[in-house]
Amino acid sequence: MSRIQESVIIRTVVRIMVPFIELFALYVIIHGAGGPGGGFQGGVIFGAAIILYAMIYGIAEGKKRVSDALDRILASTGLTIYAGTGLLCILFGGMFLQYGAVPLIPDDPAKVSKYLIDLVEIGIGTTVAAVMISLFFDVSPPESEEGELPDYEGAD
Amino acid sequence: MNKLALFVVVITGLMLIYAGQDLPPFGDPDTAMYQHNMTQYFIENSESESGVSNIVTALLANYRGYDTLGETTVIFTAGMAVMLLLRRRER
Amino acid sequence: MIWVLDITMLFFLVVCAIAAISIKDLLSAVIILSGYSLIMAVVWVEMHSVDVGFTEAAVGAGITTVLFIATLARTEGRSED
Amino acid sequence: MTGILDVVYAEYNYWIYVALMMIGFYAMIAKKNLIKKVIGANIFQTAIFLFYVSLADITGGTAPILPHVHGGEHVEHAADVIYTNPVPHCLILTAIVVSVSTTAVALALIIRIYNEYGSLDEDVILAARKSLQPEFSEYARQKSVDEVSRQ
Amino acid sequence: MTGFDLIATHLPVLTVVIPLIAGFLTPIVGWIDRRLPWYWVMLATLVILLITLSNLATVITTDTIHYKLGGWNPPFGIEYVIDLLNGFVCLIIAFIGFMVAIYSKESVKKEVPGKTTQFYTVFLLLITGLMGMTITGDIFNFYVFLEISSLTAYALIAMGDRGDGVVASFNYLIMGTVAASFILLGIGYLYAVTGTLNMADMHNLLPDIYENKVVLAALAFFMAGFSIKVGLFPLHAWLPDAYTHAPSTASALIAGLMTKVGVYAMVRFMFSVFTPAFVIDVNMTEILTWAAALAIIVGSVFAIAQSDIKRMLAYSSISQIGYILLGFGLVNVIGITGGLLHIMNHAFMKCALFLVAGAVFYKTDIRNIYQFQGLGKKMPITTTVFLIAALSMIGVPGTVGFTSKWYLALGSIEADQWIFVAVILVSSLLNIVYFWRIFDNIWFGHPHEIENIKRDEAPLTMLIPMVILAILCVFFGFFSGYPIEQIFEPLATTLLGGVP
Amino acid sequence: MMVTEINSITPLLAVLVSMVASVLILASGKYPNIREGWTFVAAFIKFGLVISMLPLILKGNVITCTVVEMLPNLPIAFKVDAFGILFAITSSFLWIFVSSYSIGYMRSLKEHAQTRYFFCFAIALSSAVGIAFSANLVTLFLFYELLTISTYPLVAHIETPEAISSGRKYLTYLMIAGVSLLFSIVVVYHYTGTTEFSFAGIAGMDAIPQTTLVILFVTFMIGCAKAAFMPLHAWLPAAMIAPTPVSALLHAVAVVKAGVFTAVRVILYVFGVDLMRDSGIWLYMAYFVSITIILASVYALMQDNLKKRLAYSTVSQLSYILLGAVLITQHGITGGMLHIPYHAFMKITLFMCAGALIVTAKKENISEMNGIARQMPITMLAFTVGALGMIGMPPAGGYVTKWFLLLGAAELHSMILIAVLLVSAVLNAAYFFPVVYVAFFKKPDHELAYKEAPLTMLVPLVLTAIISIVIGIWPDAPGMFLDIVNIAVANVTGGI
Repeated sequence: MSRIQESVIIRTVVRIMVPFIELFALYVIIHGAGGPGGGFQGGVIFGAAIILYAMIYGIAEGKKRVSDALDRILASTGLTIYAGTGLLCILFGGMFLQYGAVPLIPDDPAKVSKYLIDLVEIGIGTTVAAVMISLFFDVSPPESEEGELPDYEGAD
Repeated sequence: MNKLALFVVVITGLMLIYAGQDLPPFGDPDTAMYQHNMTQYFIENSESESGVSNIVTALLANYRGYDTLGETTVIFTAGMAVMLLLRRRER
Repeated sequence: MIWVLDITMLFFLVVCAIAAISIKDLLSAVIILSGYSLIMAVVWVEMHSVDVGFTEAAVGAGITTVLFIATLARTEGRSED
Repeated sequence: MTGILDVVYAEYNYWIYVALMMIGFYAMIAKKNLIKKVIGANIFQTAIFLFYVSLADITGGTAPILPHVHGGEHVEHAADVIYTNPVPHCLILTAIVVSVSTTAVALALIIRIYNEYGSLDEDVILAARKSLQPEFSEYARQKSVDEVSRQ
Repeated sequence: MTGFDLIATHLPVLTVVIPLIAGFLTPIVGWIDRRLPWYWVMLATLVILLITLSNLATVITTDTIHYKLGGWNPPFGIEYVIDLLNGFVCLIIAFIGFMVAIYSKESVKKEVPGKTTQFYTVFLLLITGLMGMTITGDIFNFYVFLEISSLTAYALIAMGDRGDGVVASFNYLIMGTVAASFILLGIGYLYAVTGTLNMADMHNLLPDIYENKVVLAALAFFMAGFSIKVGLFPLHAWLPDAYTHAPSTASALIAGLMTKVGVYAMVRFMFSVFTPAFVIDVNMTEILTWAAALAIIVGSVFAIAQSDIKRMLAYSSISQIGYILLGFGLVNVIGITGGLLHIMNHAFMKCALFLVAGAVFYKTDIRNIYQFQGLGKKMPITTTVFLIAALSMIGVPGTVGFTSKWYLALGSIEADQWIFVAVILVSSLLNIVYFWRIFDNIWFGHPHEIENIKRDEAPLTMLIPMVILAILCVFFGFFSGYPIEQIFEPLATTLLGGVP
Repeated sequence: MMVTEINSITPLLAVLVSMVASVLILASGKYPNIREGWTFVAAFIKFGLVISMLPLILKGNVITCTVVEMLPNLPIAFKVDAFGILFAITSSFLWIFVSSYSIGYMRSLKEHAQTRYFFCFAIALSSAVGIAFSANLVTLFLFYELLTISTYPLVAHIETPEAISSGRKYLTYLMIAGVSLLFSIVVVYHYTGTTEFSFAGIAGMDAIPQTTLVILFVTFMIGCAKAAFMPLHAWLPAAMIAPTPVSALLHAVAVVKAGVFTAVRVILYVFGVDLMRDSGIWLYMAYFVSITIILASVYALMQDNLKKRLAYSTVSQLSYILLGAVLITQHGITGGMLHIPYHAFMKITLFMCAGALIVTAKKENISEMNGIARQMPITMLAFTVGALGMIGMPPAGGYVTKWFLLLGAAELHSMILIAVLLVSAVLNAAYFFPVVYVAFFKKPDHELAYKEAPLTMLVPLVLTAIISIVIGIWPDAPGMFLDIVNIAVANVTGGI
């Protein structure tokens, strides 16, 4: 256990912050349609929230929140949402990813397009978040040496 | 080795500088790139066709949505690759 | 006089880049790289590409750095060159 | 006032990107430390992104976000607003993702290499590989094989 | 619109989307049952094989297929264009992919134990990447798929020999990143001067600005990038290690396909983005032919010096890539026909040879060719496949190797470059040298030990693809007339587009 | 003379029959009797198929068969003309004898890998007949390479390091030759757009610039290194390490004759009589092969190993054929072509005798053969017949071809060539008579009991000796070789 991980203040702050960061991530994903942001950025931020949690509370604790299996399924799910949307457009007679072809709201393909873009962004966000978490879990030191991660002062 | 590396880098740099002579000036709206009907089309039509006001998002998710699918796949691939490399074997 | 700021930042980019590849302590190098990314993000926002700037800040300065540091934690921190 | 300064600005921008590319490229091929190589790759790629973003920029332009975000009402945007070119932005968003993916894979490989050879230095790794699998000359290799099979 | 028509219209995109979806569903499939992914991959590759066949048939019988992704007209959206060239390359990818998929069952179990699910995921994604690179008509989309295929290749190679595989993969990654960055930069240059990303559009816009230095720089960066990707001679350093230390399945797939698609991309950029006239004008083709000739000789000579069979095959690949590029560099119809033919032929031969190397390794754990004694008795079918494929590499008539060599030699004479004829012929002799010592070891070494060796053949799933490839090596050695007249010659004429 | 083309698949069948047999041989490798049965059946069927085409050819027809369009404008096709069937009859007929002889030889010596041996033998025979029937250079090249590859295992058969290095030498020479041949074919195709043989030479060859033409001729001749003229002869003595039946059939008949056959095909059917004469190449080539004729005889004189001596004799004799072809007179070509079957029958007799000596008396060197005729009188009698033929003395067939060659040389008033032929005849006598003398008249070192080789070996060699005599005393029998050669010569010289 490093000093940072032992610090009560940091632990508390992180515990409080993480849900807010996650919320912000969701906002960024949805906000992509109208301003800076989008699925990718949101996904990274969401992933960062979990990573932050795992850094402070340890990988094992982090894996309790997002297990390996869940992670893998989420990564696949995000892509499935995306590609599924594309295939959905084919089913309704459009080209692959031709959002306007889906008769969700008649006579307003732009509106449909907006909703489907949001859906797609959510898909991207899911995959990106899941992969970022899995990347961190894989790259960071294995559980047996847990706690050495932020303790880097000794290395000059 | 270092000399060779330096040589390669300098060659590349010379190529970049060579190309730089004819690059369209930065910040100028009168370039072929900006005046190509593609850019103008996106600026004018992205809202009415995609329903989003962020043109970059419209491009990313709609006009070039397929690129983004590829991009997401790249991320997924990276995740899988790292998993393949660093995870322990399943029994 | 915003261009002065721009040029300063661009200059800093080069400085950061050289520092990142020449410093022997890898953690420092990684942190400098993170700083480099952050400056880059600001430059991009300054050039009106807010989305790219946003992404670079999240990825280059965020995730990439975390991954680098995690890697260093599992390997070693010094470099011979 | 803007004319000359813009030119300086634009030129300067270009030189910076060339310099950054060369620095990154040099690190990739000349540095012995694997982490340094990856850092170089990051710098190299970011320099190219800078080039793209510079291409997109229009002096006096605004970010390519249309101005009526939250209302939902369609407002005719003023004709005199110049938007920067959104296409390179879109491309670079994709490219950044690619860059971080490559970095992640590279780092994973580095961890594995370190686990195998206990070093991040290219020369040390090369030496270790040689000592683990001595490169026989063709003749010696064949001879040893012959001897083994003769026994 | 009936369901059949519906699918028929969307076949171009399904070529890429099916392996993509199959790829990211593989973890879920593997989660259900660890044995399922193999069947899943077989199914997916079989489906895309059928799709690519149908695509090529459509292109031959009717015309180039255009598919607008998202329904946006080019150049606003991304467009898929299937003409003869990429229709044919796609078919090769799907076919080799299917063959290697069949083969992989036992091999992966042995060489990548406990990670089969992830392995197959990456396997399918590699095919996705290669397909996407081939089929797309948009240069940035090309870059994205290039990166998918590269990342998957890094991962697959790293799965190989402990330690060595990882180092090889890392070196490849660094070189690959340089290559991809150069290509990205080239794309940026072209975009800066034309304002478009669509290949056809660019092809129309570029001739007006050929005196622009940026265009030349873009070409130079593309060529440098692709040269790294295909392992053209001075830039080949990553290739031998990568091919040698990857798992057998991955070696076969990567050696059979990666470089082919790289060559395809090179050709596509030279002829369909730029114009042949321009490429000839700036002497790029001449540089290419000389580099290729050098690669042919140096690759063969290095191959002779190897004792590890996979490393030998890797160097042989370097030399064979030289053949292909030589054909294209000659820029005449016959030479290009030869190059195109050799893309197909080399895919068959090299894939077969790597599969044989893998099968031998699977059974005996041997890769040193001087330990191959008695293998002819032990694994008769495998070694016969090796014989056929190796004879084909040498260019014995009646095998595919002869047909492409014939065209390349003829093309060289046509271009009045007699030296390249000599290069091709000398390299045939060098091929004989490095393959024949293996024949000697397999069939003629140490007779008294051979008598006691029992027959112990590789499992059926490994044998079937090898035998099919060997049969094709011979089949197309005799029946190349149809594909050449239907595909390669018209294609070569189209590619040259009026250049004398 | 009107030449009618007849379509038929018989040529294809004749080639394929031993291919099919080779597969069957491989499949029945565990049962030697069945395996050898296949060899015999195939040999007889093959000869039957070849001979069945003879009547049509003698009527002046040509049998064609296009198998497959390998590449556009580049078919794999067969065309049986008089010259082709001459070679095909020779090799397929002798296969029957050698099959019998092989069985005796291999079983007596209990050789290993007999399945591989018979397998490769069958394929080599296919290739030889394929070369004979090829309608164009590419088809010929296909079988030419196949012949090289399929004979390598036969040369390296005993698998000792020496055999393997000999095999490598063999392969090196022949593969370089193959590459050179391929180069020449490509050049011909480039200039003429076809590779198909034609009686008057390929149309368009005269458009090739003179320098290129000479280079082309040289590379073609390098490509025909199977004909073992000097300095590309070294592989032939090296290949004598192979089992004797292999030397007998392949290195006296199939392989070397394939080389000579190809050379003659190139000279007469690719370049054509007119072009050869106009370009003046023929004279240089004639002097060139003359050197081989003399020099190889001298080499033969120096050999003690009987098989090696025979090998050098082969080198010398093959150049007779080439000499005849490049004389481009009617008599010269007749003599050259006729020497293909004549030399085959005589030389195979000699080799089979040498093999019988190895198997029965375990003797390879001439110096050890004192009085061997007392032990093996029949064998040595056959040997004498062959030797007489080689020297050019009646009754064996050799004198017929020598006569024609001399006529051809005389027609050209070339004293040098006449002298070459006469000197070489003397040299032939000088290296064959000692063998006969040693065997019949020298006293054996120790007492020798009468012991001939097994019947499977003895019968073939006696038969070929008899045939050698028959073709010598009755060369112009209807339907015999001279008839066929006359038609072939009429074809290429335009029916003079």
